[in-house]
Amino acid sequence: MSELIFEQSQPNRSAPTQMPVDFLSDRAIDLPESSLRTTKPLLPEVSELQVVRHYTNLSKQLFSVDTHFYPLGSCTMKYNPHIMHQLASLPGFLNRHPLSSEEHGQGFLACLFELQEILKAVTGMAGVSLTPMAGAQGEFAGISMIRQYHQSRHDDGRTEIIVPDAAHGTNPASASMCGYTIKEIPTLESGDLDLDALKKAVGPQTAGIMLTNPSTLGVFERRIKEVAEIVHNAGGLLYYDGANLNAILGKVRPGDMNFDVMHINLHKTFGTPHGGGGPGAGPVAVNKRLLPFLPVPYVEKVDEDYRWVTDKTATQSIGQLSAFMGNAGILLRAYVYTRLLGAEGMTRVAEFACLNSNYMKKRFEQLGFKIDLPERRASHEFIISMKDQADAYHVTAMDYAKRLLDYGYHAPTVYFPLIVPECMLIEPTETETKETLDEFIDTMAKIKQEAMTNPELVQKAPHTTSLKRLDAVKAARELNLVYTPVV
Amino acid sequence: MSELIFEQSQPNRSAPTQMPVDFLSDRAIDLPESSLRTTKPLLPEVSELQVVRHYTNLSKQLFSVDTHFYPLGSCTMKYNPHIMHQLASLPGFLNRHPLSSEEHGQGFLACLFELQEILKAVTGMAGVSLTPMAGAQGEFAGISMIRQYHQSRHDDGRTEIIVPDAAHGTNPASASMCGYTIKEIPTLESGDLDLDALKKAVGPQTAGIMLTNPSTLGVFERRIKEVAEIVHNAGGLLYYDGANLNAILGKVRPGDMNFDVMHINLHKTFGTPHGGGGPGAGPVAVNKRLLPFLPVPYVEKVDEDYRWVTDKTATQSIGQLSAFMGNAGILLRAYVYTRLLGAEGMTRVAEFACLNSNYMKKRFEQLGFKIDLPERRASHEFIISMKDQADAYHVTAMDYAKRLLDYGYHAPTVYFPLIVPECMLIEPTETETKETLDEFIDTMAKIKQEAMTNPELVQKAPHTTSLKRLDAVKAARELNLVYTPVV
Amino acid sequence: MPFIPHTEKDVHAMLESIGIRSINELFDEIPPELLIDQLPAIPKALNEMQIARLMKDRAKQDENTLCFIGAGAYEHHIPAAVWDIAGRVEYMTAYTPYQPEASQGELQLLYEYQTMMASLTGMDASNASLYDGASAVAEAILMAIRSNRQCQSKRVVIPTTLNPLYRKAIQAIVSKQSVELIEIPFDEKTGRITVEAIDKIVNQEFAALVIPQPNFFGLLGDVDALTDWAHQRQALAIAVVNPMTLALLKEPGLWGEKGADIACGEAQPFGIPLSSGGPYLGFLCCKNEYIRQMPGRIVGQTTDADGKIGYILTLQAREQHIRRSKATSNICSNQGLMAVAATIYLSLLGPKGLKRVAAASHQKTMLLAEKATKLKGVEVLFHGHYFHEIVLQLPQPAEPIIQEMACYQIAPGLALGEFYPGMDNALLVCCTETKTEEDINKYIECLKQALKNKAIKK
Amino acid sequence: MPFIPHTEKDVHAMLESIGIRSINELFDEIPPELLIDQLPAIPKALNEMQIARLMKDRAKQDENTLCFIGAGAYEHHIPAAVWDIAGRVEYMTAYTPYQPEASQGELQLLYEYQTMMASLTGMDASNASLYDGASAVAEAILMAIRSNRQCQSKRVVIPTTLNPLYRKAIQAIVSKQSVELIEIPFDEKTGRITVEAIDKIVNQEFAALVIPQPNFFGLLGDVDALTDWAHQRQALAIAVVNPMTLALLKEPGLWGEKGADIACGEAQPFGIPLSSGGPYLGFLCCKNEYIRQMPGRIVGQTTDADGKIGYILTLQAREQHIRRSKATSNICSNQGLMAVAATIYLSLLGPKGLKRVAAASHQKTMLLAEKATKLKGVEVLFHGHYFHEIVLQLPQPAEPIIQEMACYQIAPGLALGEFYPGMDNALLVCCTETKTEEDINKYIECLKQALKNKAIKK
Ligand SMILES: Cc1ncc(COP(=O)(O)O)c(C=O)c1O
Ligand SMILES: Cc1ncc(COP(=O)(O)O)c(C=O)c1O
Repeated sequence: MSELIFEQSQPNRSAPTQMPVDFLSDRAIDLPESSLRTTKPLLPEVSELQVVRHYTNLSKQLFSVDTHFYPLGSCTMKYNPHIMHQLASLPGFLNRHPLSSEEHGQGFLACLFELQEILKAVTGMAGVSLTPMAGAQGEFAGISMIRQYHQSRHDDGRTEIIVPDAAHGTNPASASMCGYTIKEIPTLESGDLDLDALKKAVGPQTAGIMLTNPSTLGVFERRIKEVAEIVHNAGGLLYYDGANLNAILGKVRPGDMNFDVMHINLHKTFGTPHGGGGPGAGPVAVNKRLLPFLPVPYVEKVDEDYRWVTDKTATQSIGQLSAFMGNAGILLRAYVYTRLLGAEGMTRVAEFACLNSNYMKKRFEQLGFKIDLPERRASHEFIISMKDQADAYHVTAMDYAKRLLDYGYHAPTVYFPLIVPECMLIEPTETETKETLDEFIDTMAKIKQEAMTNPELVQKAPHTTSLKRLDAVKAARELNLVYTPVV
Repeated sequence: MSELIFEQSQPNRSAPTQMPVDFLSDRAIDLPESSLRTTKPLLPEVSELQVVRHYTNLSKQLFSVDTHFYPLGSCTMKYNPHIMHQLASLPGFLNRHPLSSEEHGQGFLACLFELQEILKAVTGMAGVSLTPMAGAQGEFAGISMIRQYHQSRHDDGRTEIIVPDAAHGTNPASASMCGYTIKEIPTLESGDLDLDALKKAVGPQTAGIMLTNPSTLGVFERRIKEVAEIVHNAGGLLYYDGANLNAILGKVRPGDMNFDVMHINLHKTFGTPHGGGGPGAGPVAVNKRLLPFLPVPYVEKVDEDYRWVTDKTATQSIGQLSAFMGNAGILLRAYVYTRLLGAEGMTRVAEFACLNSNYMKKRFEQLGFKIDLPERRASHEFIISMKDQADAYHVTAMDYAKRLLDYGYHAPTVYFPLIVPECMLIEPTETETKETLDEFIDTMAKIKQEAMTNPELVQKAPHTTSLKRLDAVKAARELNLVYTPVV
Repeated sequence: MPFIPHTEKDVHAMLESIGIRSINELFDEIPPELLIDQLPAIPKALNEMQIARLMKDRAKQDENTLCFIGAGAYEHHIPAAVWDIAGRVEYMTAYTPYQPEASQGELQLLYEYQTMMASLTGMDASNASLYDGASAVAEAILMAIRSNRQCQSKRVVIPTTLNPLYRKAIQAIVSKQSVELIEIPFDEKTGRITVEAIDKIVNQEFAALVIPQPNFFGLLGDVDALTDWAHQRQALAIAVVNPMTLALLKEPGLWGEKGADIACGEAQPFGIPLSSGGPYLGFLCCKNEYIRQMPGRIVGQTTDADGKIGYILTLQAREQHIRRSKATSNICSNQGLMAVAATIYLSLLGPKGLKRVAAASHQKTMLLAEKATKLKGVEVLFHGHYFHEIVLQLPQPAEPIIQEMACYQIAPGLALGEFYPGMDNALLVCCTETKTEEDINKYIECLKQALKNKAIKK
Repeated sequence: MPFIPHTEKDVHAMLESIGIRSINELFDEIPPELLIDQLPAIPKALNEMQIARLMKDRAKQDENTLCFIGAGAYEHHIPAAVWDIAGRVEYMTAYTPYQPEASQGELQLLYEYQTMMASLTGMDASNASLYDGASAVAEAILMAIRSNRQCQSKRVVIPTTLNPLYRKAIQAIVSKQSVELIEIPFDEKTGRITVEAIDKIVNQEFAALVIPQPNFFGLLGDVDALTDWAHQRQALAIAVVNPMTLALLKEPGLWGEKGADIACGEAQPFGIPLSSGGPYLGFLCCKNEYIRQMPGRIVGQTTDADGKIGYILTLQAREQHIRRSKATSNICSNQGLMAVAATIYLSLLGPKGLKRVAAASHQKTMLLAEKATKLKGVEVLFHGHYFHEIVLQLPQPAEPIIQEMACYQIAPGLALGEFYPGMDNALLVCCTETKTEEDINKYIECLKQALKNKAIKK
């Protein structure tokens, strides 16, 4: 790896054009001695060129959508149109202070309002708040609303949230942050939820259930209406984890499936960039009965004016989840995306995401890979299990993942969902060409060949990246989280 | 190398968000059949993501200042501050039509006017026109002015331009484009011009002389005043090739050396980016007697207003060299640069460029490299000759150049100036750290070792780039300048 | 078909491979009565040129105000190189670095980020960022409760001088886990809380004390005494700091005898645009002993198979994808791209530059206050040491003055009446290094005019 | 010290290595009387924040006009991806690709550029770009003279319907080599030149005929006949084209019986901003037989030591660094970065998109003309087929109308009186795909108003 920026530091080197120059000389700093810092913080002392070269070169050690095919299941690494970034970066948007007046922000608020309306339309829900800053925070907001709902009805014994075993880790974790205990229910061989288990699980203690549909197994929960009935009859509410909304956009709406509340990962369905880990955004949508509880602020339109709704008027709101209004810049990007797609374009997201996925699934099947749930329709993603190969040649899903890097592909998601052994969750997305899929499929076939004839080659991968396989155990054991200068 | 974009093309694939949509359906195209195209041009039919990924990945196969140390002599690859690009790209500048009124452009014109003033100050000249679009065009403009000057005096027998043998190829070529014949004069062993030869060369046929000072050998022409006297006495004028102005900025001015006219390569002295071959910009500066001949347009200030001077008022001007006013965007960048540096900063350009260069020269000398003109002060650049190594181990300057690529350095200029055999012209620039220079020097020492112990390693370099050494002879012999699709 | 590369031929071939005749068949497992035909109420697609024009018009509506509001979001100069680099698609369009061998650039950068933040706060460790300042404080509170083994209580003490917007968010986030927030009112004279005062109010056991420095009014408090007091009461001290001020102010790790235990807040001032409130950059740092209770991504150094140094996400056993309902938090993403920008910003500024920015902001705020208080009836509300925000007490309500000054394209500050009953005349003003002496003079003149206009109209 | 990384320690160590005591000693070979102490009259250094503020203020002065001027520089929509990618520092801060192994990205891209330009013009080859359209035509003329072995003359025939700004630049560039330009006036009725007319005027030998299509008035001419005529007279035919129009119009390579010999012009419409006139993108394409007379960089395909395909600058023996005074031109740089942008633009648009842009521009210009000529006294000056520029004849001088319409933030076109004596009432108007129907209506309304205002004032 590259030298750290700290290792390039020299005392008294600097980038002078970045320094404020005026005022300083003639005015003293009038602060009490005891409150002042006496040590120099460990920031590098480098020139502007050094900074530029260092971080530009670091960027080159990164796979990304704009440079690589990145079929990371559940994460939906599709093309992020450049225009979104350009428009969200207009000075009128970038320089607006969050506490500026509503008048000084009608253009911005108009975008948010229209985005709310569009999200209502695609989810079939009655209200939307854009404020959650990620999917996980959307989940927290949603479960908070469920909680507030029960409380508002003085329905106090509901302490449990039901979660399928295939669920993403954020689901139980979010419910837990809302003070709920978690009841896990199993998935059937068919990929559907075990309804008998569900029936047994529900009761007066049930606050709600959290579901992704299509599930993290990449198949549609066919008896979703029964699920809703069972939970609703027990007095619980249904939470929809919108991570997979892109698979059904314009085809079927969570509201129509009788979900009560949901979040949307904007980066997954609406193509906002995910910035190497974030920022994302996780707007929540609710049906009528949860409307009063939406997190604030959100935008309303009064005559021709756009206004913030805050806890002043939304007195039953679960409150605000950030200092201001969430990841505004991401919301603007998503707004641009929705306008570029229009209604038809959204439906096509689902159609072509599923076309690409089912095509790959079929081809992998033909190549002898073990498909999870082969008899089911894949949604926008599908799973292959390397269990057979792990048993036969000691080549694991992780080995495949690393070997793919050698061939210039980012690896699919591995070992999630937890219930499928040695799994790879593959999500091609709708923006990739058939040629790209074919080349990826050919590469996987090649690796399969390698696994049989030269397993070590795969087990020791990657070979062409700047570093070989990294030692995760050592990292956790010999914790080294900050650089310490050698003196 | 990567697949060509054409090879990724599929009939009827496209990037629909880039297409105009309105109007088209309801209005016919009313143009005569005979004037219309009937063949489809060979443009790729690809998706936006394909375009983005292709050209983003191509960019990764390029060495550049922001990513590599790039000591390309004479080309001055120093840091190009990012702010220059950001400010030149403000919409008010980018969207202005060249034929917009002067009123709708006062901000822009103010920048140009001030840049003219600053360039006058640093060159010691009386007038500046910013319009030439590169150094070579600046030379053309300068020699044109010399020509026009002599013509205006009916001094018609002056048909020759004198050029030293060390000169850059553009010098004789530009003079030739102005209709002059070229007389080359030799350089002495000392690096200075052969004044006896010069004295013999001048005469009533002499229109002028073109000089770089410091010369392309990286040393200062010490008897410059004698040179000027000789040429002036013969009735000729002195042209200063400003490619090396960065070596003397704020230290000595071409005007004070008695040059009559000059160009400035903005990218070399004023840090504008050179874009993989251009655009550059080559403003010209002249002393009083050439003022009437300056190329148009340039900017004048009348009271508080900025106005274009065109051929309407500048009737003796050599005219205009481009459709509009030259590479405006580059001029804005250079303006920003000059303002960031201020007077002191400019002097430091020369000081630290020369410090870096002389430091390297000394260290190379100590390492046993053969320095050209070791007894002279280097200016901002210096030459080492690999002649001894070529003779002893058959390792040439070109082999060194290629081997440096393996170590992550762009090669210095090789085989220029033409008069030093097996030469490398090394220009570190003022923006590089001592550490970077030291590492480069160590690498050169290492290559020297390799040349002695394993010459093939160097002769066959590069080894780590995406391609091995390319066959230039084949390229010229089996000319293939455009892609032909396989059918 | 925007962003979809499929030609008709492709579609045909793919359907054939799958063995179906139309794309619609792919959805045949969905109960037919749930399928919809179209999305009503969604506007027709625009092309790039059209949306660009629309957005440019909208952005223009919001431009050109000279902004003196702070209150948790600060306008500092952002060097051009920051977003030129952070905006490179490699940083922008990558996901969380799950495959470290394909993500060393991001991981090394986050390790550098962690180092800088830990050093600025005087802590041992930092995570790789959280959503924003408010949620970071909420996470810090939950973390402190989990960490404090000496105390079973879920009570946390918070002064009302903590940003009121933060207090709202904290309430929304932590209350579901039956955390009790004990709010301590500030002294009306000094605008601060003192150990003596809280000691009287808080007589139950509590897990942690939150200490903002500077506080919401821009005032410096006696953080040493407060930290020591928390420790004496077996509670953890949570420092909430604007990290920009730490270029000048004592780092939380050195507060009092033992130092604060956790430091957190908003790192937006480090190269991140105001952008109507987000995306911003929550940070969270702590002493070694609490690392395993830290929420969020953490990057650690390790070696590769050849023994070369590299970086990787570590301590994942704390996180939701492994521990699920028992995780330290539900957080899954971070604000990676913002951390990239902040790291580049800090590298460009260096210790000296950062100090200058902090000092210039402080000095300019003082200058503004000095000039403002020369206007009739304008006073500094609380006496004490301000950093780069200050509370001006106007002779009349602040809100109408703000509206009036908007006509001159000036946002003069935040009216405190909305957050603190009875403080209708108080205006919280912030001045950063971006404001010139001319700007300040313009401010003063417009304020003078506005006071006059509004006084007349009354 | 802006952009200079040297610490005092560095300087000390380096001076010591060199064996001198001060930096000034480095300049001791310069005659002392020439040395200056300081640069008078240069303003004090600003920091980045200050210059940014200054430039933003200046740029703002120039914003927001709805522009209907063409005349050689065209406002088209530029997809965001174009400059996001072309602006990547790898493209921006590299030099000419002298080391091909370190520059394959640039070289391959230029090879793709050459392919696209050659195909659009219907030629065999393209160079890697020249400075701008005007200088490209000048180079084409010099190239044609060198190429035409059948004729010793340095005479070149140019119609006055070639952009008058181009004619000026050509004059300035080629005249030094005693090239004689024979200007052919256009027919006052049709705004074009005809074979019959020139055939009468030109009775000497000449090396080449320049054929603009569309011509400066936006009119299509009989390029087939003109090309054939040139060939009959043993002259080369030089096509000067707006390459955007070639999405619809016949490629020069197919003009007449044998096709034009050289095609050149301005490729600014391909993704390059107006930017007050530059940097733009001159292009130059030709038939195979003339390649060795082509000026400028040319990229060729070759193989590397392993036989893999790669790209390299080729035919360098034509160029100044080798041939020096005998070179095909003095040009040394090209407009590489602009070629990068154009190539990305063309890839994004593709054949279909480019055709649509051209068609929409044509249609909108026609619509504008249709509406404008409904105003009293406004007429289309020449009858014929216009592409996306058109000459409106106003009932009064155009210049005052332009000034009047500027008040409504509209630049309605170019007044032709400055370039063509007697055409004071003529306005050259351009409408591209960027203009909406609303824009056009606004134009018409403002034009109406301006005609009225100015008529009254007269
Ligand atoms: C199924 C599912 N649910 C929830 C989340 C959490 O979303 P976020 O990372 O935006 O918090 C993810 C993210 O990967 C997910 O895949
Ligand atoms: C000494 C010298 N003169 C002139 C030039 C020509 O400048 P340009 O490339 O801008 O035309 C160069 C460029 O490399 C040069 O080094």
